[in-house]
Amino acid sequence: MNGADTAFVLICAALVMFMTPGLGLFYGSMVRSKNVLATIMQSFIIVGLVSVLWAVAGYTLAFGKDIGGVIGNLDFLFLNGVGMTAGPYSDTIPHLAFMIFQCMFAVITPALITGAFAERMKFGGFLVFTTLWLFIVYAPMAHWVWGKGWMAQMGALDFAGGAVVHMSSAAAALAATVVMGKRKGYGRMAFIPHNLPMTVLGAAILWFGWFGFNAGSALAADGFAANAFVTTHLAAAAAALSWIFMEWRHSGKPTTLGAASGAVAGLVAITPGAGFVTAMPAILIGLVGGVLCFSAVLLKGKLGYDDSLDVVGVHGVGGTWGAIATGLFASINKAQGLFYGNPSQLWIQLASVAATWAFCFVASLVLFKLVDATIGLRASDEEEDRGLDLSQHNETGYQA
Amino acid sequence: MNGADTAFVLICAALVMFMTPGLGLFYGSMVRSKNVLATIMQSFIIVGLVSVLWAVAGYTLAFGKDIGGVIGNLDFLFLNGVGMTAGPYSDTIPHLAFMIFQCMFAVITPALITGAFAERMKFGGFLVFTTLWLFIVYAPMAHWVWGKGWMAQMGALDFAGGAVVHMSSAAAALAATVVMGKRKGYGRMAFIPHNLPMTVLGAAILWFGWFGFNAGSALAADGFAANAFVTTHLAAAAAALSWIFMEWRHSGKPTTLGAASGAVAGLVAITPGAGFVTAMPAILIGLVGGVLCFSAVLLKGKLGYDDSLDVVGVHGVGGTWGAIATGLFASINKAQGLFYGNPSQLWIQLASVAATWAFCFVASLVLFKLVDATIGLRASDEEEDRGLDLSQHNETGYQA
Amino acid sequence: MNGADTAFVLICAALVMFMTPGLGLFYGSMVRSKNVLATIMQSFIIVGLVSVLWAVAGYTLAFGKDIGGVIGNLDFLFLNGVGMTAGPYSDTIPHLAFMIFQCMFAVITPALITGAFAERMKFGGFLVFTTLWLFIVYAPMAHWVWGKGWMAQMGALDFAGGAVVHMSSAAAALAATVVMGKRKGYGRMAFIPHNLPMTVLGAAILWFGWFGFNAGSALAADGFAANAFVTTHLAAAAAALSWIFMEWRHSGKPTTLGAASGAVAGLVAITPGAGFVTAMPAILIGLVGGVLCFSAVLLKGKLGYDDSLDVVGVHGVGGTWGAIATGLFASINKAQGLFYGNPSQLWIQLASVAATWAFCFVASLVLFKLVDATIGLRASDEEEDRGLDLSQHNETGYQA
Amino acid sequence: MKKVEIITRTFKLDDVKAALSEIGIKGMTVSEVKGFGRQGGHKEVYRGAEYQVDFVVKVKVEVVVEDSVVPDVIKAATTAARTGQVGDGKIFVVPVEEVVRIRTGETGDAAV
Amino acid sequence: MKKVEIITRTFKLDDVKAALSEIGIKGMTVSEVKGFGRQGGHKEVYRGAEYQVDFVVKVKVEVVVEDSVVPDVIKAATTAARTGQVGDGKIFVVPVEEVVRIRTGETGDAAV
Amino acid sequence: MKKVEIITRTFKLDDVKAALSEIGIKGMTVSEVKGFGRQGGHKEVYRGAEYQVDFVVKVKVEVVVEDSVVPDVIKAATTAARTGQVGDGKIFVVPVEEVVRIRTGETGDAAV
Ligand SMILES: Nc1ncnc2c1ncn2[C@@H]1O[C@H](COP(=O)(O)OP(=O)(O)O)[C@@H](O)[C@H]1O
Ligand SMILES: Nc1ncnc2c1ncn2[C@@H]1O[C@H](COP(=O)(O)OP(=O)(O)O)[C@@H](O)[C@H]1O
Ligand SMILES: Nc1ncnc2c1ncn2[C@@H]1O[C@H](COP(=O)(O)OP(=O)(O)O)[C@@H](O)[C@H]1O
Repeated sequence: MNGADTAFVLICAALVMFMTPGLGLFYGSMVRSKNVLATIMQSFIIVGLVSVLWAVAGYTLAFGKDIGGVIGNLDFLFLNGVGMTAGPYSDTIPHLAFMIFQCMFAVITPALITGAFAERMKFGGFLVFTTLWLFIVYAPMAHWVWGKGWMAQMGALDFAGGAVVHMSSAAAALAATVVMGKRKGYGRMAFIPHNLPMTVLGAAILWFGWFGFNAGSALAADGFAANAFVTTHLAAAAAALSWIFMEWRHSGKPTTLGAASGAVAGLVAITPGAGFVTAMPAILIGLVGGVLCFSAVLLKGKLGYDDSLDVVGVHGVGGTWGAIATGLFASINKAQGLFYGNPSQLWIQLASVAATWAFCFVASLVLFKLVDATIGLRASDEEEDRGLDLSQHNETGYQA
Repeated sequence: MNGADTAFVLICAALVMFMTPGLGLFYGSMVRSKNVLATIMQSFIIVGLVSVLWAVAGYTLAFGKDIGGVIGNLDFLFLNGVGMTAGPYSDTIPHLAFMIFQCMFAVITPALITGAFAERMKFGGFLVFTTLWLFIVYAPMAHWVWGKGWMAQMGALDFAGGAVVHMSSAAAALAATVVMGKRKGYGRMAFIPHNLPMTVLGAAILWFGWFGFNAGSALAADGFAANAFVTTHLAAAAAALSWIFMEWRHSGKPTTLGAASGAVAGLVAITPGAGFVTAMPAILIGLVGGVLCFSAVLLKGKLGYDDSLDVVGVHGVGGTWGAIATGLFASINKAQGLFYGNPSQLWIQLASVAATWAFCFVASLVLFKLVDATIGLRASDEEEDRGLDLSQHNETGYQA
Repeated sequence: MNGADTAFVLICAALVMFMTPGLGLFYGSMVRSKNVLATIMQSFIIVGLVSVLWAVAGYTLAFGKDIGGVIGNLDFLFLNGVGMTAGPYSDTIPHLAFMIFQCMFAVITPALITGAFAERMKFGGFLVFTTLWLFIVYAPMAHWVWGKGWMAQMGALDFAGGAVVHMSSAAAALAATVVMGKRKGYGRMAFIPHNLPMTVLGAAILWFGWFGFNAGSALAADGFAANAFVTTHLAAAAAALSWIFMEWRHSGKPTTLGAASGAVAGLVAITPGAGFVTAMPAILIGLVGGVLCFSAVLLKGKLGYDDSLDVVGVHGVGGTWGAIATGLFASINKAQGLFYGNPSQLWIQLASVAATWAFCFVASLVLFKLVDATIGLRASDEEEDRGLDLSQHNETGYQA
Repeated sequence: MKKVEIITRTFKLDDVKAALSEIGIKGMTVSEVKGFGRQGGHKEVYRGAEYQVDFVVKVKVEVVVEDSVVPDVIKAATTAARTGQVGDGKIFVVPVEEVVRIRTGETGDAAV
Repeated sequence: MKKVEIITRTFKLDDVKAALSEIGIKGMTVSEVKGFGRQGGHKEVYRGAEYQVDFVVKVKVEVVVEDSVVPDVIKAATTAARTGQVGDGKIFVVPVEEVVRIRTGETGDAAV
Repeated sequence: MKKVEIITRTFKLDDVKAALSEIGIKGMTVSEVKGFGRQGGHKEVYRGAEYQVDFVVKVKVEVVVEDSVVPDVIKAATTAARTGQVGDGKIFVVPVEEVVRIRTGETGDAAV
């Protein structure tokens, strides 16, 4: 046990917790004002819902003793045996600190999905879907990668959640657009963010919290953490720049929304490799991440599917690029990528990317269909017209 | 002296400081827009006012050497002798770090009260009341519980301020409603929050800061802190859920305001026991806390007193429940509650609850009456109509 | 290497990073709503732009091995040799942690300038100016004071950036107003902050982050850091009070904007001396800082130059007062000011103040003229009328 | 048909609406406006700069009714909105030549 | 000259604008209003307190046109704005005695 | 009595108000509107999606005055609001049949 590591991980956990309501503000700012609360609410209540589910059973499924590479056993059900002393995943911090740090990751991941079905989801269906998804998609994914499951065993590198967090949520987002269809008027009416200063606030909270996310994933206050902190920051910075330069070229002017979106894209892209690459490759990962995600978002317009807030374009594309880039640029400790003489790492990364997308997309599709067929996913036309704030929550966001 | 503990407590102090302006946004968002600044201002300027008063004399009254169990002596007047080395309350952190951590508690407590008299208080009267209240109510309370005063001596458990922070401010809030009466039009006009996204932002900042509040109260970066961090998070999560489920049953739909209110209620409820109970009881404390506070807020409507932003319903009821629950569920180190074979702890808790309410209510009532009779508490009818932003501060919150 | 110090500095770096978007919100809230995004964007994109430039060449110019007291050498170009082990500026934290902590200072400094030319600057010109200014003004200043350059050698005290951050940006701000002239309608139309709750949020984020800024500058989690934390908080608190009391006297009522402005003024004023003075002098520095900055802001109205958001009045005056006050009140370790028997420190401080203003003003003036003559600084009349959000970024901040 | 425009204090809106409902008015349209008049405005101060704001927030209620109902509307609105202080506002009556209910295409009296 | 005031649902604004453009209308002025009518309002709940909100957000389009164009405007707007549900709104026609284009000082038909 | 409606650029409001005050106008009512006209709108871009926004923010000033004052109002407003660029706006004059001051119940000329 080490006080410095404990202090560091606990503060990092607080930072990561702050991200999810921050994500709510980020997402909520980009919908029309009649849906602002419903959108924020989804992220906010996920902090409540998933945290409790995680303590009850999620943690043990993800981090209980490995069963065949597939899932954790039930040793830690109801946090039984998760105490103030060190646990199996770190010698230097209390087991409870590790558990709660991981809890914050389990919280934000399903919250990311909500961007895809924003402005048309029923609140009840959303709660049920999220509950199922946590146990059936997230917990296994976390186990495979961080809980000594098969992906870890095969050597896949995912420092802070390119697969577990970003690809998994993006695959679910894609499934959502398939099952739920477009918002009323999509392609015909203007869907314009209603409060961009709040978007920047949300992005700032995300960026701030992401230091906890990535540097905290070192689970220790050391040079490794410092490196992850630096790569995180530089990739975000670089992607904010490359996104707005793409915009500048494409439509004549750089935008604030573009800068915020680019920063998030960079943060996503560096997540899988934050602790494995050094600063200059991190800048490159960010630059390319900004370009790729911007292009993917543009492409969405052409493909015509309605991923309301670009979960696939940002988290899917950014996370995938980051996982591959880790296979190219990893150079720290035993993690070595293609450019450092280890081509096999790239193949492992590609395999883990493919498996993640396939599993998460199919499983999410099934869950969405299931909920749709039972209690229903989509708000009625009339509810969508009035806005979800009134129709789902009897509230309105702003009063004159 | 220990660097890890010092780092932890300093960062926690920063987190707690952030809570008070966050509370200002939380409160300010819930009033009508013509009072948004006046409401935010009360919290913000309290950070200024109380911090200076604390350094000058508040700290020594609360934490100076004990005089008869009642008050601290004047050894630390003007922070004399409070230096960079360890002080009497912790061997591992600088005395200055302990002092400033406590300062943030002294700051937020009177800020909590402002929710009760929002939309009708004169700024001058508010400043004078707050000054008096800090010295006459808060400093003694802090001394009794944390400064080795009589409540500590009798063995009352209050980890991070159920009595010192929440019951004390709620008792003052109750006194405020008695002395000041209702807002103009209360019960006849609609009093609707004017900016609920800001409410969620405020609640998020509170939740984030509360990790500093509760985990920081361990004064060390260890397993004890990790446990307090976990119980804090889980209770907030559980109460957000139970509050919205109550709403769902009661009026057909869960609300965003309810989720935010529930989270705060859970944070309040776990505060006295955060370091003494384990994770599963924390979930229970949160669940029950959400139900009780929701019910208390409903009841207010029926009792007809005008506690504008439900300080009594949330902090009074939540803090009281938390203090009692600590007497039931405490199970860590020497703290043992009824369910762990120590019924006497419950009696001690009940006694401290009763004493806190009685002392703080009566003392606050006297102070409010005093200020009312001298410089005045309540804005004139015309000022209330125009809004306090213009009438107290010559400003308006928003321009088109 | 020391884990506690590393944890502390990394978290502090995250706090300082959060300040710059917070500054964007602070500034953006005070302009008219048609310019809110353009103003926020300048701060936000600086995080991107300057971070990358810093990693590439800024850091080495500031902190490379000293060349004649004037500039750093190119040893650390592209962060070459800046790694996970300790570097030349601290034995207890990774070199990368020191680099990124300093990066956040390099980021916020040019962002401070943007307040001066708000509501009339072209985005392209702004990017070019900022790039040049970082290398030609900021990097040398940082080197002279913190990189073992001539100011450090002569014994000037600047704990966290009175000269490097605040005077330098204020001198640039003054140069901006000289080169760019007033906003259209200045003095004739009303320039009223469009969203004061957001101003308070911005100020709260700044205050919160400033703990990282000042306490983090101790580069260690010890009593020295605790002292800097305390002085920072108390000076901000005192200045918020003294600013509103000045307002009360001057125009009959205290304002929320005044409280927020005062807090920032106090934070600026304590920055150079935070680690060198004790708590009571810090309160005095804050009280005087609030009065001086308020008076300077009033004076602006009379002098008739258009420093849109009072960069000179707050950062220039506050930073200068702080540097002088350090020469008066310094009393910790080897730092001793006039009142502690060392009058020569005051002369050194005055010399460093004069040199900083002279160098930064002249260099900034040249850079502004250069950019003005080449790609242009000022938006056209028509662009200014439509608002910079539309004319520079094709966006609008708020939708009904 | 006439359009009666009632410009008055915001916090009187509910009372005016109730008074009109009472005399059988089934529809009205409301907008937020700013008024300039004898009532005068207020001072605002930002970092020491004082601004005189001449406009006061008011509400405008528009009701289209048959000619015969106009006096009742004026009476009801006047009674409901009056405080007796400067700034109570004005009522204007404007002729309306045609009325159409979009939903049904009905015109004239049937449409209001 | 007449002023045609069209009060209808917000999300129909684009359709109405398009329909009017189609018949050659070159200018119009739009404001956000709140309507009270048969459509009824909705309930809002804040911390358990229920409020009945009677007003519904609507949009008001004002078009000043020559007398002869009025029927076309009514027809175009009615068609574009109709959903058939209660709350589609109203059209009012008000006489206009003079029109001036500020830029040129032109008056009458030349000014619209 | 007539109601003169002046629709013009937002930043001209202060000038128009001053010009009207100068000719003795004691009251007016202002609302924020969006105009569609020859001036055209602007492009907005959000994550690569381009939207043409046709509406421009304008301000509408309504002044009710005696018939005889109308020409003066038109002249004052035109002069104050004119920039000469497309988009300066319009003035419409509408008949008013009755005016009531709510505070006193006064009607007609005494009420404005
Ligand atoms: N001549 C006018 N034309 C249009 N609106 C007017 C006129 N005079 C007054 N108003 C409106 O009526 C409101 C109240 O007028 P005011 O002179 O302040 O008080 P009172 O109605 O008590 O005489 C003003 O704020 C303005 O909105
Ligand atoms: N008499 C009236 N005067 C002014 N506006 C009216 C009147 N009646 C209705 N309105 C406006 O028309 C809108 C629609 O009216 P409503 O009665 O709800 O449905 P419908 O137009 O289908 O009959 C209302 O919200 C209101 O804005
Ligand atoms: N026929 C009309 N009816 C109502 N409002 C109109 C009409 N034509 C123009 N307007 C208003 O006048 C404004 C200015 O008109 P525009 O054609 O852009 O320029 P100009 O007034 O210089 O000819 C428009 O934005 C709109 O608000």
